[in-house]
Amino acid sequence: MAESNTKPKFAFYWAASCGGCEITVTELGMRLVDAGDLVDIVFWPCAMDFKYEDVEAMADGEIDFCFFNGAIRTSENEDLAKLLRRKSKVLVAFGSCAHEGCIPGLANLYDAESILERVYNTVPSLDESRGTRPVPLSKVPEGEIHIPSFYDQVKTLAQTVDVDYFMPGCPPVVDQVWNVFQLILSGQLPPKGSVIGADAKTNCDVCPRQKVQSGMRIKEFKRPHEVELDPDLCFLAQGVICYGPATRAGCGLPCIQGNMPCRGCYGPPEGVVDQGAKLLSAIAALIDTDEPEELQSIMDSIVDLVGTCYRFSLADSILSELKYKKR
Amino acid sequence: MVDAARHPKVDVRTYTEVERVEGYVGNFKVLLREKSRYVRTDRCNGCGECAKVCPIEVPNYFELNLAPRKAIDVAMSQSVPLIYNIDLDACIHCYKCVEACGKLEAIDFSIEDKLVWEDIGAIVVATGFSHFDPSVMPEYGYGRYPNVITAMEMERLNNSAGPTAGNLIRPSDGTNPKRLAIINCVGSRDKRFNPWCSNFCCMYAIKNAILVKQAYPDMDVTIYYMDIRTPSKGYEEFYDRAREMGIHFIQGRPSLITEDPETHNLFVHSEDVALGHVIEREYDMVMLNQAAVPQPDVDTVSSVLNITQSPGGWFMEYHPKLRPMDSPTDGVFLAGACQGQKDIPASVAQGSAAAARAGRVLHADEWEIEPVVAVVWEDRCVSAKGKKCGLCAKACPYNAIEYEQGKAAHVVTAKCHGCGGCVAECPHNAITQMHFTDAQILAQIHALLAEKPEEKILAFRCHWCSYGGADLAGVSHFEYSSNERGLRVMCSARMDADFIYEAFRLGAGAVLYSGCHPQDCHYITGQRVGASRAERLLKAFEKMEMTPGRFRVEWISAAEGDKYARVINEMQAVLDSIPKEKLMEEIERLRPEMERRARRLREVPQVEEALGYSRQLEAAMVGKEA
Amino acid sequence: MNHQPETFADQVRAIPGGEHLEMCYSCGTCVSKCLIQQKVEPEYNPRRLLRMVMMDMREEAFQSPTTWLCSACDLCYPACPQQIHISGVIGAIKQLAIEAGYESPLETVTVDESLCSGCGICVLACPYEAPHLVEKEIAGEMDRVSEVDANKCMGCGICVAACPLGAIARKGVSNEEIVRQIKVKRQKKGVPRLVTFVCDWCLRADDDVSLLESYPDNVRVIHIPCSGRIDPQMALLALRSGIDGVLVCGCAPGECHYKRGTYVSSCKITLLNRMFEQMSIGDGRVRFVQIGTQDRGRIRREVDAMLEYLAAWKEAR
Amino acid sequence: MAGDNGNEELRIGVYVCHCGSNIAGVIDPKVVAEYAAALPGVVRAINTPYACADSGQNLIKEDIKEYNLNRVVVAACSVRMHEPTFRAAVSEAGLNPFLMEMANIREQCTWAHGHDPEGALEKAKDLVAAAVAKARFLVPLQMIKVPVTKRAMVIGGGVAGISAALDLGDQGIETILVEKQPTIGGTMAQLNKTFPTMDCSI
Repeated sequence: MAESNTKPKFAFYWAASCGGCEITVTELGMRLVDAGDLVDIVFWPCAMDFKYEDVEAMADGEIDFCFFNGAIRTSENEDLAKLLRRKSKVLVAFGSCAHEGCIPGLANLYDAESILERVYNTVPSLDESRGTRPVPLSKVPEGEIHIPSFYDQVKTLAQTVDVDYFMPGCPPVVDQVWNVFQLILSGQLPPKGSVIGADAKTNCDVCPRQKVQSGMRIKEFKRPHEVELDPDLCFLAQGVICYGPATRAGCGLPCIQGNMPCRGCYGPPEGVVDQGAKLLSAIAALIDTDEPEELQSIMDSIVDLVGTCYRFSLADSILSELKYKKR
Repeated sequence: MVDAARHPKVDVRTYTEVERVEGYVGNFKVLLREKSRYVRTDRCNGCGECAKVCPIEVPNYFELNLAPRKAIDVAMSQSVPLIYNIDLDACIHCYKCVEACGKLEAIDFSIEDKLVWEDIGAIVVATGFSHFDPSVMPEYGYGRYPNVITAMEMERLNNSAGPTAGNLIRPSDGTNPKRLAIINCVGSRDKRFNPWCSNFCCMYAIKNAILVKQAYPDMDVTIYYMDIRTPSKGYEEFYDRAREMGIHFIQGRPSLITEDPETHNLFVHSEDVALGHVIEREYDMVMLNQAAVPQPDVDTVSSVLNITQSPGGWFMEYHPKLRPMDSPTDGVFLAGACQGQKDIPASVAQGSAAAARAGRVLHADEWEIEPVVAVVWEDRCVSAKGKKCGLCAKACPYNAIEYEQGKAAHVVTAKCHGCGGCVAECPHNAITQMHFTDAQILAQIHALLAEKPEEKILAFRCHWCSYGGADLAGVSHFEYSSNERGLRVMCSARMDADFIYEAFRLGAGAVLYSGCHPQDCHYITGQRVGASRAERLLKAFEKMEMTPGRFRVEWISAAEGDKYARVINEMQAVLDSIPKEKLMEEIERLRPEMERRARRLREVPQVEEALGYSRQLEAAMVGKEA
Repeated sequence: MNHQPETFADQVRAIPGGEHLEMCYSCGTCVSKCLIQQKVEPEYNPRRLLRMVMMDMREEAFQSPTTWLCSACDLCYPACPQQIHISGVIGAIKQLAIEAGYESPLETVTVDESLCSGCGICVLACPYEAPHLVEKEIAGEMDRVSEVDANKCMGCGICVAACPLGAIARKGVSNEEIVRQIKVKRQKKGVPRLVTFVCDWCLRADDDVSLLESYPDNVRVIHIPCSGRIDPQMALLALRSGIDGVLVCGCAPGECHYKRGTYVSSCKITLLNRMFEQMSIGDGRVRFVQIGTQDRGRIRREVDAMLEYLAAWKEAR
Repeated sequence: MAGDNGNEELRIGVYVCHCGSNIAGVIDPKVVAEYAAALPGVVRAINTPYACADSGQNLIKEDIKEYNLNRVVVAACSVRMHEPTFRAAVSEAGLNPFLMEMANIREQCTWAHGHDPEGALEKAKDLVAAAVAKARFLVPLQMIKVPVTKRAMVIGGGVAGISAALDLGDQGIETILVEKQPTIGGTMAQLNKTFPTMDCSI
């Protein structure tokens, strides 16, 4: 889409997420100033004072590129997603929450009622529960107050509206953000629906550590803090689950260089439908036993299975689909 | 069977066990425990009225638990003697049997077990064999699949006096099987269970097949075999007869039986070796031809009668070819399958043979036993001088030494079996053993270590076990180092610590201290006396930092020729591994200590003279060389 | 023992695992316990192969299918009355055959080097240590990829399931070919739709195998070389597509034809069910059963039980 | 015959057996005999093809008379094989049987060291020397005679036990047949028919 000579209009919106993706944009630092000359930011509520009415006032498709980060948790998120879809030519699922549901997506382990019960009644930090509960409409002398309603299921952006591009990462690394800006300005955008701001390879391809050899099967899975981690040896060889084999490269391996195993925030490589199931299949092949009882103890050594396999992709997984399709 | 009970000279004592045996050939004292039947043997005439009214049923060992017997009953209708007995654990004391017995009043619950000592000249052991329990072979499913039965169960099912009066039925539904499979070598010729061939089960399988074929001509009978063994007269013809009757024979040892859960029919998976194809055939019933194994209580009988076992648990004969009916213990003879798996003709023959061997002893007015007994030198015994000792009495397995402080110890010659334990235990060398005196053994040690002792392995072996083991090593041509020099004593208990010290004082390269395995000792506890002394020697040499392996303690039976050769070769390897000078330096270093420990040996009568003679002998031996 | 010229048997005995072959008294137990002759290759016969070694028939032994098809599952080893480690002897013969230049006739896996990221998971997954990592030049630049020793690979597919990228595959049982079969026609109300994965080796009796085909079209049977070949994603895809239940049948522990497939598969399905529990959608619709070589007729009980359970489950919803 | 060993002159005879090729095949018995001849107290040393055969025994018996031997050493097979034979031969020649000592140069020498003939020869010489040394200190002994109780016991009432008990009974010996179970008959009684003649088993 060749740009008219006027600067392309960018929009950023922050739905159900931690806001880290917004901060990554600010991390561009001085490059943000250069961007300022090339790009016209028309909507960025987190950074500058913009109101929803400003967006509604725009013509449909007026925004050239909308970077939408955050999952869809409440009715407000959904409304804004639909609104920005209408108002933007290109909608980018910016960051893991929009792309796969990320940490907020883990709420799909529970349902709305048990979450509210926990937060408003039984959480230890509460002195004594006042039995309050958020309701969408409450009448007060001054009039009616509307607050967004709390959905049962956390959805990804693509499960709510049609998404043009996906940019993984929790958060996406700042250099990749700059690469995407350059890509957009250069106009050579890849076909619709593809993943931008990441490589086709996996982290194992680029990871410098010494790989496993035969005979290194695992007798007991250990968590990172339970092992004196060797910085030069693959984590799997040390009995620690690393998501590297099933995760797209592009992040520059900040975790692995920090001597921590990869947790899979850059999403699955090409051709993988359910990232968690694939990792589970890989883990199961590493066990080292020919005794049924020992198999039991090896399996018990994996703590929080869903958290381990679907830390970032639960909302996008078939598990979520199976849970919510029924209702 | 019956004429055994009627024979005037044969006193049949059933429901009786041997508790203890003492004494020696010609003069055994046997303690018998006649278990109480709670029925008076003099009054019961075997009418069976009591069994009719008894309400309680218990499993019957005779019927292999396929059929019950009453709490008061006989094992089988043709029992000899036909006297009933009560299984008190099951009896509910309803006393209906007492009423049924009426005025005979043969039932008496107050009868106790009777303990009786019997004076006996010769003993024939004929305790027979037992059957391998195939339930430890999951692949054949015995115990899980109802229609898989053992050969003995087939015997009872086929037997007209058996639980089904001879009607062969499938346990699962009581119908007559149309297709029967017999599997040979179940538990036999199998390294996982019993490596031996059980001798008679090929013929046994063919017999059962013929019996079944005669009773049910249209039944399809198949025998799975590896090799059919028909060694004796008339056996191969019997095998031909089976083939003529249309019994199928498939060469191929089945690996597996699976069962159809609904019909309980069985599928036998085997290879037809003749064709090289895997075959799976359906049968209504499978008979497992189980192996012959020693009786489960063979260890108890072994220790009570003080007879040893060959590998596998069969009682060991004095010599497999020359004296198969004699046990190593004089006056105790072996007959039948307890000595090794054999069929009925061989068992009967060996029974008569054992009787003949026993007759040799019993018809002699008196019997000669070797005069290798112990003799006390009263003047040297400290107990005579009032000191407290009695070590010799403590060491004697047969308490043949009467000891009283203040009087010299006294050996009861008749009770002494000649193990020599007392001689070696006596710290004051106040006791000697005829034909194995200290002087004689010392002279032998000096002769054996006359030339280049540091290269020699002096091996002390006991006559009954390790000497036999050394013989077997030779018979089997197991090669071992020719630096070994053997010395024979009656028991490891006789191997005095002074001999070992003397050998090392002379500069022996290595010394082997070898005897029977604990349960095999010919002198009951002789081995234990030797073993504890060996333990003390090991610790002493360890403290002296002697190179480990130069003094070695090994228990080797007469059946372990390969072990004897291996031990000697290992000791030779130890010697080879020590550099010559280092060995000589160690010998010189330890010589004074050995001298000190063997000093009391000098005081033994004739030892001085023995050393004198030895010096002459060595001069002649070495002189001849130089 | 005087030293004769080195015979073929001596060479086999010299290789660790090859000892004791002369103890074999040709009873045939191993031949019938092993399933390969019955299910794959009529010429397969370990007893004959050992005989060939003892009779110095080198070439015949190297060309015999027994040398190449034995998957060292050791089903025969505990059954052998002479306690010969038969797969050890066959392994030694195979090693000599490879040294003599013979090759395995088996359908083995191949690696797509453009996809492979060199993570090494297939190296650990393989029971036969066929794949190993090598540094190679691919498309102009040095890369680390997995390379499979075709003589060691038995074609079980455990590595194919383990590879996160699907970079390793075997003709006939690739991921696409299996996923394509996961289809069950729509059924009348209340009739459960079931997919059953069955490994080639857990049903000894032929009539158990034919019985499986006799089920109506609401039961779809998918044959796989080893239960370790399926991966949890296939079960999820089945459930997502509206199929009510997935039953995976593998060998009993210690009887797996490819040594460890049944443990790997048991681990996958158990962990998958634990995840369903964690998501509180644990309703037992994915089940793994280990069928023993003596469990004749059990497959029928397992499938009927599963159909009954699924029917009740559908009823409840 | 030979007085106490204190003052009587030692006259030892050594006989080295060939045992066909069992011994002679590995070592030369003649060399061993010559070696033995030089040992103190040995007045007669000779090798013989088969010591246990009549020829061998007669040689020993004649030598005892001719050389007035008071000790005999037989270097041949195992004590467990032919000690009784040589003791009988020696006592027939009037010498106390316990003045005979054997050296085992077959099972425990030539048969076990066929691979090392020199070593076997050295060992055979040493074993003979040791036997001579022991013979030097042998004293005459008499077999101990014990009375024999004329009663037998058969333990086990199966077919073998019954046949033994019957035979002993027929020899007029009082026999006690002990059986653990309530009836005799053992395993055979449980059988239906018995091979090969198919007659009944009770």
